[in-house]
Amino acid sequence: MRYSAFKIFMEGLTGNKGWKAAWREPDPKPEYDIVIVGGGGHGLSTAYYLAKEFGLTNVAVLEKGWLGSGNIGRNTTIIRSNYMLPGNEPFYELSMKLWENLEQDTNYNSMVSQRSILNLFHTDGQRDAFVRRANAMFLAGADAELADARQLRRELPFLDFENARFPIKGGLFQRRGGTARHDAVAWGYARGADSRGVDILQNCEVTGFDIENGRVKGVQTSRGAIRAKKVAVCVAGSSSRVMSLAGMRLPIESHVLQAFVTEGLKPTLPGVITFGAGHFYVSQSDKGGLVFGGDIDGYNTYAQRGNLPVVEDVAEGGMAIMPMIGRARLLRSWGGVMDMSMDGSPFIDKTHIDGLYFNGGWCYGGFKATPASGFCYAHLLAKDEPHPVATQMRLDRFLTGNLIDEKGVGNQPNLH
Amino acid sequence: MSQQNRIEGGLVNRAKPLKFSFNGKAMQGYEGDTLASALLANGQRLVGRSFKYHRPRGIFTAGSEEPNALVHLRTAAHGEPNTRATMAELFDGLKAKSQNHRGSLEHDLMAVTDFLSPFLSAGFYYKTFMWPKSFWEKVYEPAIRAAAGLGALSMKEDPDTYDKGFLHCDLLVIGAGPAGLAAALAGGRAGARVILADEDFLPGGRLNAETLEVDGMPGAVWAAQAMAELASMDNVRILTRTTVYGAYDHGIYGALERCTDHLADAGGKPRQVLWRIYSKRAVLAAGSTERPIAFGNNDRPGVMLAGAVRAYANRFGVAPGREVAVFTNNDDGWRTAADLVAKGVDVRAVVDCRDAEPPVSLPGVRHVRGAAVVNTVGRKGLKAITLTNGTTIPVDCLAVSGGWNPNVHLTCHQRGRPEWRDDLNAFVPGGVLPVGMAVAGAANGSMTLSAALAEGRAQAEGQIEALGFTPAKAEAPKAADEPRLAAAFWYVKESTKRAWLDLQNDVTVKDVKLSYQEGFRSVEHLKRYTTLGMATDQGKTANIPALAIMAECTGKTIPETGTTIFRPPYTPVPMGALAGRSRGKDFRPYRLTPSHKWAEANGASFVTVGNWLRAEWYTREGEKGWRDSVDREAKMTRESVGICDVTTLGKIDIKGRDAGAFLDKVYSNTFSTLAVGKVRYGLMLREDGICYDDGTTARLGENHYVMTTTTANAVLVFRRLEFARQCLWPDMDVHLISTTDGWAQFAVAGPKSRDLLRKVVDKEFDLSNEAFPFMACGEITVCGGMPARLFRISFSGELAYEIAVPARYGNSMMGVLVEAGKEFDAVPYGTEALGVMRIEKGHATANELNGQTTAHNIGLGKMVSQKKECIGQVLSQRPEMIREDAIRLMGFRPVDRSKKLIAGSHLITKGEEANMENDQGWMTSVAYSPNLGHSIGLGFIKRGHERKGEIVRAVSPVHGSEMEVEIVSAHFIDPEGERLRG
Amino acid sequence: MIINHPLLGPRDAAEFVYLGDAALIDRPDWQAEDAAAQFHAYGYLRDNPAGAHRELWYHEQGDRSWLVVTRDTLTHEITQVELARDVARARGRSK
Amino acid sequence: MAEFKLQAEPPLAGTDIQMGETRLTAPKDLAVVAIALPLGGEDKALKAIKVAYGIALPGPGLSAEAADGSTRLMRTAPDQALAIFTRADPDAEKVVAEALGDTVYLTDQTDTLCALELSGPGARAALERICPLDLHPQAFAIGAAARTVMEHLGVFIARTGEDSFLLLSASSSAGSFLHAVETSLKNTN
Repeated sequence: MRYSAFKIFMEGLTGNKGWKAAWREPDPKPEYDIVIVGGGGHGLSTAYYLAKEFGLTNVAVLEKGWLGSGNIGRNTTIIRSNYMLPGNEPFYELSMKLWENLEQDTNYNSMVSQRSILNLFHTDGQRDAFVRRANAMFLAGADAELADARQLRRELPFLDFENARFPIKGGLFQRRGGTARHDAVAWGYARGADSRGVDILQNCEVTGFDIENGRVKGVQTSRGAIRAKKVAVCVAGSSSRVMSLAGMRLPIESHVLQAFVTEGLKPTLPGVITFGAGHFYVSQSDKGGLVFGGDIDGYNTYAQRGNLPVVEDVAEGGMAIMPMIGRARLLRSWGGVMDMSMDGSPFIDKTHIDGLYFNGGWCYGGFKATPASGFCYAHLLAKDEPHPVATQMRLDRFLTGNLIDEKGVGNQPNLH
Repeated sequence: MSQQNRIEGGLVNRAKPLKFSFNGKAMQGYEGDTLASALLANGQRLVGRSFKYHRPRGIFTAGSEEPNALVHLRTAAHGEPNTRATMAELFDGLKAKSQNHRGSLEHDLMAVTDFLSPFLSAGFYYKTFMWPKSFWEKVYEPAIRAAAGLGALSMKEDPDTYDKGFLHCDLLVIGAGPAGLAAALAGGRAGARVILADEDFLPGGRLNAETLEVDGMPGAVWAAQAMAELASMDNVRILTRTTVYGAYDHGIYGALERCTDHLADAGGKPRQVLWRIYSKRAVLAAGSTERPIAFGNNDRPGVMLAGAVRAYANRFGVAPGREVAVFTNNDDGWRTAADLVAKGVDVRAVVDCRDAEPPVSLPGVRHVRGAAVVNTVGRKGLKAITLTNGTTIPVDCLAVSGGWNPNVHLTCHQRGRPEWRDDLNAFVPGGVLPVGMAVAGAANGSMTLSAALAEGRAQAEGQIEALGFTPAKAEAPKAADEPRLAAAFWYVKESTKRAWLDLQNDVTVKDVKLSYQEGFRSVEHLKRYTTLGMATDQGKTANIPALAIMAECTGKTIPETGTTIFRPPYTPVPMGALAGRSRGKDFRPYRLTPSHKWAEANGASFVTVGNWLRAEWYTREGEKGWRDSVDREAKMTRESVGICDVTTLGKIDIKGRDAGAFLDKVYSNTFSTLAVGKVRYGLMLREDGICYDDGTTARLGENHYVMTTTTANAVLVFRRLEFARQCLWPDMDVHLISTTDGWAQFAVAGPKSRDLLRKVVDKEFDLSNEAFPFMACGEITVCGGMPARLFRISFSGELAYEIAVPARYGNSMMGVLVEAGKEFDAVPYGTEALGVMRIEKGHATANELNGQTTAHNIGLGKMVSQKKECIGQVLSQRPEMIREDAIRLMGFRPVDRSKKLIAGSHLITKGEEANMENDQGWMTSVAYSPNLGHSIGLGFIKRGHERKGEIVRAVSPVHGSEMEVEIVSAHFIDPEGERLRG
Repeated sequence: MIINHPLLGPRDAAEFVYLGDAALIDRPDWQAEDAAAQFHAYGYLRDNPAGAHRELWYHEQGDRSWLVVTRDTLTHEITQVELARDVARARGRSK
Repeated sequence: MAEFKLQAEPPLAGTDIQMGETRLTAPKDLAVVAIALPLGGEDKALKAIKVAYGIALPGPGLSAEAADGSTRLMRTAPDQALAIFTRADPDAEKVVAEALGDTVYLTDQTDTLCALELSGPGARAALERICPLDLHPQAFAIGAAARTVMEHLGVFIARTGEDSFLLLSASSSAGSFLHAVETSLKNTN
């Protein structure tokens, strides 16, 4: 069923009785060419691009809960490609280009809104690093723009320019950055994959891998055994747990990132704003809530909830840069479990077990990567070689020393 | 309008009338009113517009669950959007206005959306607004955003102050209703430290809203007596106007006290205080929330929850209507009818969906059995209701009771799941509660007054007994059991008109059914697809009925269908309160250098370096811009002598028999062999082999070293050293203590530095090159016996020293050094000149040692000893980190010397296209060198050490700039180091 | 969260800094044949359990002790707190 | 020579703020010296301390006054303590060295730290706004001592009397430290 304004009009006249389910609820088949473990954003986009780009449709996506129940449904919805390192930036720029055409591609309005992202800087050192980053973005075909304090004062007069503890010296804009409606991204990919024949199996938890002679043969699930030629794991937040079923230890720790939203407000913020001297980033959703977040809580956890100190730290950051939000009320908080990797960058790679693939370690940047992650994972699954923009996202990079450490904080996951 | 709906009785203080205004209309209420009760007293039924369809809405509840009556309170920068009128305490001069309408509240132009609603069903926006592509950001989204949102921020800095605090108790009692009061009394009488918190300004909970009796007296009177007893106990702390909004790990609760929101003026005191309550045990007595029944046009102003109608009549002395009907599925609804009748209000009918005898007999009130309200009339205020039996009854207020939901929210904040109880048709707290929490009263499904009183006491006693207290013997308060039978009846199937579930977000029964139809069947999908429960009230009244309807669609039970997870906060918390004092200049502490005052008095401008403020340069008369000052400072230092406060560098006193051996482990190079009285440069790696920090470490005694760290890493290095000391080499006798703040340390640099120092250092200390050569150090005295430390080290590359005195003498010392240097034209210099000189000398600092740099990259690969154990040594040898073609730190100068280099430029080999594949490196730091007369830079470039003399392109597309630069040695000045040894 | 410091009693976790898996105490022998592989595993690979986790916390805003805290990563329940120095010695670390 | 003279300018010198019956002052000429107990030499060190001060070194979380009342010893870590006493000259370390000899390692902290004394009936209410510790008289007895964080600052706190407290924090952030305590007083008075 194709969505359109006309269709909405016709349905509106006839009591909206004709809308079909966005996806089927099939039973598992005994065997698939590819089984994707994890029905979150990355798993669903992988399935979508496998079907669409590579014509592979004998594919199942296995989701232990409801589709989109992972981090795709609990993030701050920011999209951007303002990375610095060659191992990352071209990948995220590919993602940005896929975002830019996502709605037309999937026939689903995921509300990709390129209202810009701004990273503020407060010191000369930060400025220099942002210039380096901005130029790296250009070299990878992305856009970037530096703004000085005077320009920011014009564009964002509500920032604290007068009384700031850490005066704002300027900022790095990526005008093409912005936000998307997170759930709708999952739904759009799910609907697109489903309509092309991919089976999305909800409430289907993987409980084990069938591995014979170093080769994966299928998976055990709460809905029975499923054979597969290839198994692609894509379960951010649960990566260590799931891969331990295949006997693997990963360079990943699980941490919780809290996010927050205020009560709905009339238009307040034009785009995404990120504080450079504290932990705070914020945007405004189409519904009017200020969606914001900060740092991870910092301790290993699988509980999707955090604690007060981080809530306060984030609010302090917010009040420090935009003291006009003092009377906005925090309405809801939530927590997502992040795969924090050892250098802050992800993995899209084969494992040492034939036919078993791994995608994870997205830290708290997985949402923006959703299209490219699926695209590149699908490429790897279909062709057995990494996509050109994802060649460095390898599991063995800590053995060789080819780190992708944007923040430069080393092998301490909670600092990335 | 003068309180035409005010009736007899209630707990308001009629001796204290208060003036207020709504939408500019002057009104009057009484002390003890909420804005909502006062608006109702004045006959103001229409108070706002809904989120999506801009439907006219009135006051729906009498508590914090209010979905409709959100107003903009106060004015200008004090303006507070989305304030629940039901929670806003009335004060004299209060100004409120309605929100979310274009044009007046009565004639909202946006109400057109209501007529388009067939096309705006749940999730419609996912299916359209995609063509043409560019229209989303330009047309559709701005329109949606302008229509969405509710209230507006003033966009001005919040003028109020906020504070935070920490409280500790044995027993935290959340809620001062009957169960909470009983719990607090039990705890308090036993001598436990009790905190009793309640969101209302009048403790008592439903006792204030009902006509029930305790111990033979009106409930409100009993509550007041209980409060008086609690207030007399030293071990009980009462927090009214305080919402416990979150249950966090290990018995920590977040609470918001609204200290001055009920006053016209905060009087200079914090508006609100955010409390972190550390409880050993807690009793949650948060009561319950009534839920509505969904039927056609059930959202009209005048349709209210039955318990709220009762609260307005009993507590506030306000009749929400003149002609009232009750629609109920349970016995409790009948109480509303009975109470109103007792107050002399005209009750036209009680419509009970149950075909059963009434629980009370109300002569003269029409009882419609086994019927339901199917529709209502009256767009801006209820005029009549239509029943399933076809009857129409003219009323201006309909009190709806769909049963009560225990307020289980806090029990779920640590992801506990509530459990369904069929007898209550409601979720009650599940088996897994936050550590230390017990639940009592209606929050626990104990829905009668007598049960609440008994359970409150019992739970509190259980809690404090576990802590070793003995409960006091006291008479249990007595109350009757009120009738509580109820039917599971969620919505009126016969209604063909839209029936609202989530009043604020405009989610209807049809939307839930559509959600099911389109495959969004999990409760989380339902919520996300329809926006149910996502409004400011978090679906407190909406979620359960919607869940029941989804359960009906799927053919599952309600508990099988699930419940959404409750997360903090219970009610919204202002950002200002969460931030407390940490805003503006108080966002983080300031650290000031010892010579700060001197610098302020001598033309310094300051730069933030972490939490430090450092002088960045000292402006002299006649200097037109910062460059003039910096050039002068850098030049004069190299020509004569300059003085810079370098106290901010971290200083760690390291003592112990194993101090030297310890330093060998934490530094990549060796320190145990350093002679007493000598200083050595040290490079510290992370365990992953990346450069972490560097600095000089001096050996002042056999067992005594002083380590210097970079300013930024002082705390982090200390932490790592403690890790090494305690966790890696626990048997080393080594002791660490920071002395960063203890010593005011000054760099005295330049050819005349020795001459200058000879004037302040006491004569017995020989400063000659022979007696005190480069890299010497020692404990000396200055200015006639003042203890000091002297280090002959140089960051500038000149003959230079660092001299330290106890910090309290630092300000004075700066003055003395400058004074003593007058004859040499000594200059104080700031961080900018320091930066210029270090670039001239090729020293790597934070821009180079950015956490991605190996020793190999900065040409210090050989410094990483492979002969002794040290942190980072093994992983630093990984193949990709010691590649021959790795980036190397080099110097750069523009081929056209008049050009200004740009830090952050990328370096591209001549003749190649500027793209990521051809990226050779980047410029890390640049400066104008007044000593060389042109711009210079440091940067990393692949195989840089083999490329000296090569011309490459430095591109900065973000500036639209490109220039040719020459790769040179990073040591622009005195590459052989003759000056610093001189 | 509250960490029950073995010497000081219960303290808010906000006074502490978290490092991670207590296995970081077991620093490999730098002279081992397979030191590179051992250090790779030490530095990068983690069990990351969902359940009891022994982890290092540093009382930075307190007495500067490093502690080994046994905490459940699903519930955050803390069952044991030890001085890391004692743990390190017990695990054979010395000078 | 003494052509040049150095003036002492301790950061909080002269602070004396009265609000109601509660008073906030900066003690004059307070000297602080850190004492580290050598590994393996603890017994010797503890003995020397006992001899010099007439009291045993207080355990973790405690402080105590020397028998002659001249010095407060505050335990700050398993192997570390502070000796706090009045001394104007910048030679506090020597004073302690004379008492303890080489049985311990000493580091002068007089200039590293700055001190405030808060006393009076409003002291606890003021501290409640910034101090996460339970200062209830039963929970924090006279002599109790701890280091914690207040308004982003590390602070040593010791209860020195019925309702009096000694606070020590880093000297570079003395202004912010005073501001934090003073604001608490204002907000609660």
